[in-house]
Amino acid sequence: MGLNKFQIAQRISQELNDGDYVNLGIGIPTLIANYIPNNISVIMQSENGLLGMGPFPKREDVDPDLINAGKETITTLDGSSIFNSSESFAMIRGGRVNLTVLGAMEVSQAGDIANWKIPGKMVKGMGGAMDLVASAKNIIVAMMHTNKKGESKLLKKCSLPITGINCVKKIVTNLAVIDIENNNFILKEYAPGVSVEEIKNATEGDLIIADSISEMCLQ
Amino acid sequence: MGLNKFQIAQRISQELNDGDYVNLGIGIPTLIANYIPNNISVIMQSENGLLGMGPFPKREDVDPDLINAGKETITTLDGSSIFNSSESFAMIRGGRVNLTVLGAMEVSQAGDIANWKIPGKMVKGMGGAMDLVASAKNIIVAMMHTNKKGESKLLKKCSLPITGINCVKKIVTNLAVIDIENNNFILKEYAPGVSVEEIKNATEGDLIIADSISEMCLQ
Amino acid sequence: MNKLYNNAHEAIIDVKDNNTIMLGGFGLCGIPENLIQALVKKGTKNLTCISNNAGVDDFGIGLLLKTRQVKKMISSYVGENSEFERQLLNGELEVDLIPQGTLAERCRAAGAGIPAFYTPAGVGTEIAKNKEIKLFNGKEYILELAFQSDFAFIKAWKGDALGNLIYKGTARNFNPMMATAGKITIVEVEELVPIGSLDPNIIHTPSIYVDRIFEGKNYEKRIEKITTQ
Amino acid sequence: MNKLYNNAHEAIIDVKDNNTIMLGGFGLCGIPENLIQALVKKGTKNLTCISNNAGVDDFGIGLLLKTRQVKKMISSYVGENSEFERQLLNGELEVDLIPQGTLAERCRAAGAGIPAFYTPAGVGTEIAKNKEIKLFNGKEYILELAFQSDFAFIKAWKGDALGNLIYKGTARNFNPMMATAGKITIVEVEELVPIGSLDPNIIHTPSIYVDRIFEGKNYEKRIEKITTQ
Repeated sequence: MGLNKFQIAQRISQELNDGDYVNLGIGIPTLIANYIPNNISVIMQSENGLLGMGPFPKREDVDPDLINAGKETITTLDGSSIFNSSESFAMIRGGRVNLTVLGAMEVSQAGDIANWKIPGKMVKGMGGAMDLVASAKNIIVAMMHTNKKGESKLLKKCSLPITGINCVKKIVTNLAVIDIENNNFILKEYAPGVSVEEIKNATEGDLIIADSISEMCLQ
Repeated sequence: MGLNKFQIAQRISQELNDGDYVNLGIGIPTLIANYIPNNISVIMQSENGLLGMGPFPKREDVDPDLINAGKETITTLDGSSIFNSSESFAMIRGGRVNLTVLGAMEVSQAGDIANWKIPGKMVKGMGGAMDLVASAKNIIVAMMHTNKKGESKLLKKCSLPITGINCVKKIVTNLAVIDIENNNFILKEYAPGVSVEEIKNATEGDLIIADSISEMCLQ
Repeated sequence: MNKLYNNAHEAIIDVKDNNTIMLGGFGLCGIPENLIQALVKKGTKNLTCISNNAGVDDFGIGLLLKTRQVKKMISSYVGENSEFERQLLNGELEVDLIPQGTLAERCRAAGAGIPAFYTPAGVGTEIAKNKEIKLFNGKEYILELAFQSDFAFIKAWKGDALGNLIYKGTARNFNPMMATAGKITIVEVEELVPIGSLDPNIIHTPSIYVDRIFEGKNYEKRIEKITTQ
Repeated sequence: MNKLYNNAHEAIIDVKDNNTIMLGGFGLCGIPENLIQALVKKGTKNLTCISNNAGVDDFGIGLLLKTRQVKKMISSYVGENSEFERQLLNGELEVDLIPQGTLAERCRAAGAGIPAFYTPAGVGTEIAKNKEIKLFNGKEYILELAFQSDFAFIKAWKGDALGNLIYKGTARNFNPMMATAGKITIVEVEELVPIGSLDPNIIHTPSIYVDRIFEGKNYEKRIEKITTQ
């Protein structure tokens, strides 16, 4: 129902501004790079130590010494720079990254995010996520509205161990674009073919319908 | 009486070990570079951001972008490296500099050093001295035994604002080589032609004569 | 003073059981392949390893997990290793998971003589438990301590016999900070170059941090996720 | 987004009275000559300047002291400037003297989102007065805070229009840390080079830190102490 993951990425790409330095998490966020509007230029930061990340390489250009934070082979663009991990997180904590897009298992209406641990089940670690959410000026979450069991991922309070508090500003799901303000989810846009009622039913947290609500535009 | 400043530098050069990374302060310490024994190799650190400092340049090689911490033009040797001020003091605080030689206005028998300020008179600042004395494993002070008024600079307690506490391990003056141990000055060597009595008279702090006392050897 | 060693085996001769070792690398990129293999061969036990990741089942730090040489891992992300996950869920392995930026900064602090620093990463999460919290400009920060380690195992691209190093691409990652942080820092390089052949202006790791260096052999440089257009 | 400016005057258009400005350089080496001269011409007053030194009487920050534009200097060593010493002893100038490594680290912390850190420099001295002291492994350390500044004035050797920078020789000094630390970072370069002409592996300051950049003119590069063999 609603958008597929490519369309979620496409919708989020509209939030990019010319000149933005952007960190895209693993999963749906990575796909955003494919939808950057032609009239703007953004610079991708990869927290393993690269600014100015380019597209995936051609087969003959694969370099084991050039990967992204998802451990995938990548390329560099003109004007890129490489640095160590301490410098990479210095620029993240220092607030120089304008926009961070992450996946999440849960988001609360206070803007808390949980995406690193399922007690007793999954022990992969937080990677750079805790530093990113504690520091970024603007954090957008890209995720499906509900989990595989059909349960809402937009909650009054997170049930899983959280990654960061009061940090998520906007959520783009397969169903909706939702802002977080004053401890409420604010429904701003619905996906084509999705009703407000359906979004309400899929949202466990308090949902306020914005006056300016509209259908998502995907060009 | 006793050694001149070149001879003080010459005596201190005997304290260098092969492979040492050494930071030499302004004044007499700088002269030590001229007396490094031929059979060892030491690497000079300049806290403005250079490891592997070479001799002063020939006139035609002067480069305004290459100075030492005393603001003098210098050269680099093969195997040198240049870095920023934060990295420079990282290696200093991190204890990687094996030996620091500094000038001083006063040294106490506890190993306290005063060399940065005369209240109401001199306001030049501490530069890197406070970081150096707080961090270096081995600190040698190079100075004249008495000040211009003939007063001892080796004191029970420093009268001037101190630069660091319990840090000086050895003092080489125009009169003597003195170690600091257990809150005492230990007289280890006397300059040629200088009597123990003369050194006692020029030392305000508690002076113990080492069993192994000998005349300084300047080759 | 000679820092030059013939190979990894000679360079790690004094690594002992129960030592703490930092290992550079991000995923399998920029890991000290020769040193890890030598450590497997040496069989040193009960090691604490500080490394951003734990390798994969049959490469990188994964090799040390397989042989049960690791008592504790200190990492930020360990998702690519099923043997790791098995040992952890069975309680056979201690694990300390740390935010990646905090991991990097605790290495940097160790090398820089900074015993502790404040960071916003992890405020309000279980990471903050039992740690000192302090307000600066109205925002909460966590006090984090510098690491202590007996050895740092570093992989660089080029290096000279004095220990000056440069890294290539994103194989740099944790290597430069860890190189500053080991009580003894051991470096393997792909290419040992003559002293004086590296431009002083582009050295990534100054020689002062390096205690031992050797030219590594047979680099596999395995890629975790070959992704192409 | 365009970061490229025509000259220093345009680049500092919004610098205001009472602002705090970081200025790169060690002595007169690596100082932002064009930006200082533009600031003298602009006449902005009551400035707080964070810089390792205060220039000499007729060059560098000395020019701003002469015109009485500086309210306060935050430095580690100010011994080469007699006008400075006169203003200070007469109580016309506030001065905060800080250990050089602490000065560097407070700049680095500001850029790195680290609000505070512990350092051994100054323990037991008047520098430690009214500061928090804490024991780590039985040794005392002082808590020092990150700087806050409105602008950073940076001098680099080469830079591109995105703001990637490399420095030359010891003219690097405080410039890289200060470049990370300004709310607005303004850079003058000796040579503006095309985007893509700098090797990503040897960039000293990544573009993300730079807000404005221009090619400087007429560098004097005065030497304080020409010393030859």
